[in-house]
Amino acid sequence: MKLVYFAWVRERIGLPDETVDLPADVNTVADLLNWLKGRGENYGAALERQDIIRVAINQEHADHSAPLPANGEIALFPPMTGG
Amino acid sequence: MKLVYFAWVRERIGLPDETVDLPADVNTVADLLNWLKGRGENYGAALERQDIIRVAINQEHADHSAPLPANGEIALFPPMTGG
Amino acid sequence: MAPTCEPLVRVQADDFDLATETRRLTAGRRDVGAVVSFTGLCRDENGMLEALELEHYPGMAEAEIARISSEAAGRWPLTGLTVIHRFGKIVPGDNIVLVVAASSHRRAAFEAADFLMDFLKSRAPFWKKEHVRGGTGAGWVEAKDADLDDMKRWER
Amino acid sequence: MAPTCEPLVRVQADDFDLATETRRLTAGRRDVGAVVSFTGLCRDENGMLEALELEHYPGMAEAEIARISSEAAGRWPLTGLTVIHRFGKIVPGDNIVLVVAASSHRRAAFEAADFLMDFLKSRAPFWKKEHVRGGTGAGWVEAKDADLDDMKRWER
Repeated sequence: MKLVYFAWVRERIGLPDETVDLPADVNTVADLLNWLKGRGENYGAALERQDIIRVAINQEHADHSAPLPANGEIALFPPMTGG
Repeated sequence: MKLVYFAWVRERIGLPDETVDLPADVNTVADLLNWLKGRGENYGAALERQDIIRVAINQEHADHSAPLPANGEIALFPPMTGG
Repeated sequence: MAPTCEPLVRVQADDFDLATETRRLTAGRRDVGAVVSFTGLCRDENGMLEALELEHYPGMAEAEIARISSEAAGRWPLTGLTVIHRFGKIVPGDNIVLVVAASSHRRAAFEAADFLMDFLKSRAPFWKKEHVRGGTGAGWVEAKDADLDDMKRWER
Repeated sequence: MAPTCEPLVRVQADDFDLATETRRLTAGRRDVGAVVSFTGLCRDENGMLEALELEHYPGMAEAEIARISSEAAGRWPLTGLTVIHRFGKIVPGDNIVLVVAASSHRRAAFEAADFLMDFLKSRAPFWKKEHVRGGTGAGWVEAKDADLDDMKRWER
């Protein structure tokens, strides 16, 4: 699965994107966030306030309860401040 | 008193403006409209739908119940359609 | 409330330029976050309109727009406000009216421009006469109740 | 509802030109009665801002703005709609975002532009970082609850 990060999520993790193999029990966006937090301090710092992290699946906004697709691009980012 | 007319009020009366001597018992805008209607068919046609005639006293909107000033400019016109 | 800016009001036969008027409210400033412009154009509803003729009450037109503009500048925190209304003969596709409202915040700019247009429609002394194609006649545009209703949205 | 026009969406580093974008929606037409534009500019709140840096999600930014634009063109009868959002480094006084909505009727143009801005603020994937004068640091702008509230105005 391709993961992409933006703004302070990107800065704290220290990567703009990465490709990961997900364990079989990671089925939803919330599962993904919990699994990522266990990968290191940088992920823990980026995803500390897990409830405010916004998620897009294949470039469309998704809830934390959304199921992950078989493949594609999952983006994690802070609340948006455009406009 | 100077009277000025606009749009179809002006066209029906046939004058853009005129100066009149008002009788002593013409004290309000409504009195003025009633008095003008007696001055001829053209005034009658212009002021037939008396309730929709808009009035300005010295270039400020006024109600039909407003008292007339000692002197100045009274304008009569249809509902506005600018913008 | 005291006006938050000095509105610029013009009543003129000539056309206006949106870019020039917008630049006037933003050039050299760092405090403007939002500019909302409204341009009203002459529209040909059924393919028969040759031109609109806009009559106005000279003197009162400027004074009434200035009163409405000052009220807007008192109700919303604006950094600039410009209102230009044309008179005379205007053909389909041409400009009739321009409102430009600038503010630090977008909601103030939107609301002030919207308010201005509602009040201009129902209180500024202008009258539109339609000249129909082929010279078969001309008629005065009737005022719409909807425009009065729009104005009532702002009562408080 | 099916969109009433084909919106034009651009996400770009370059500046935009209000006059050009407005002309694109009005030139040669007789059916446009109202054009509302919103320009969002980089504002320096306390005299300390050197520049904003706008990060965006390429691909999704365009797609999300196109989705919001299509919804607006389905909700209101528009004759044209253009949305341009810049990214990269932007200094105080410079443009960030432009919405131009054209319609036969003024209320549709106002509401569509207002709707677009509320949704862009809270749904378009852009993030602002503030660079402070003298190079003493940079910080990400926090999202405002008020912007989410603004978006809720349009629920129905």
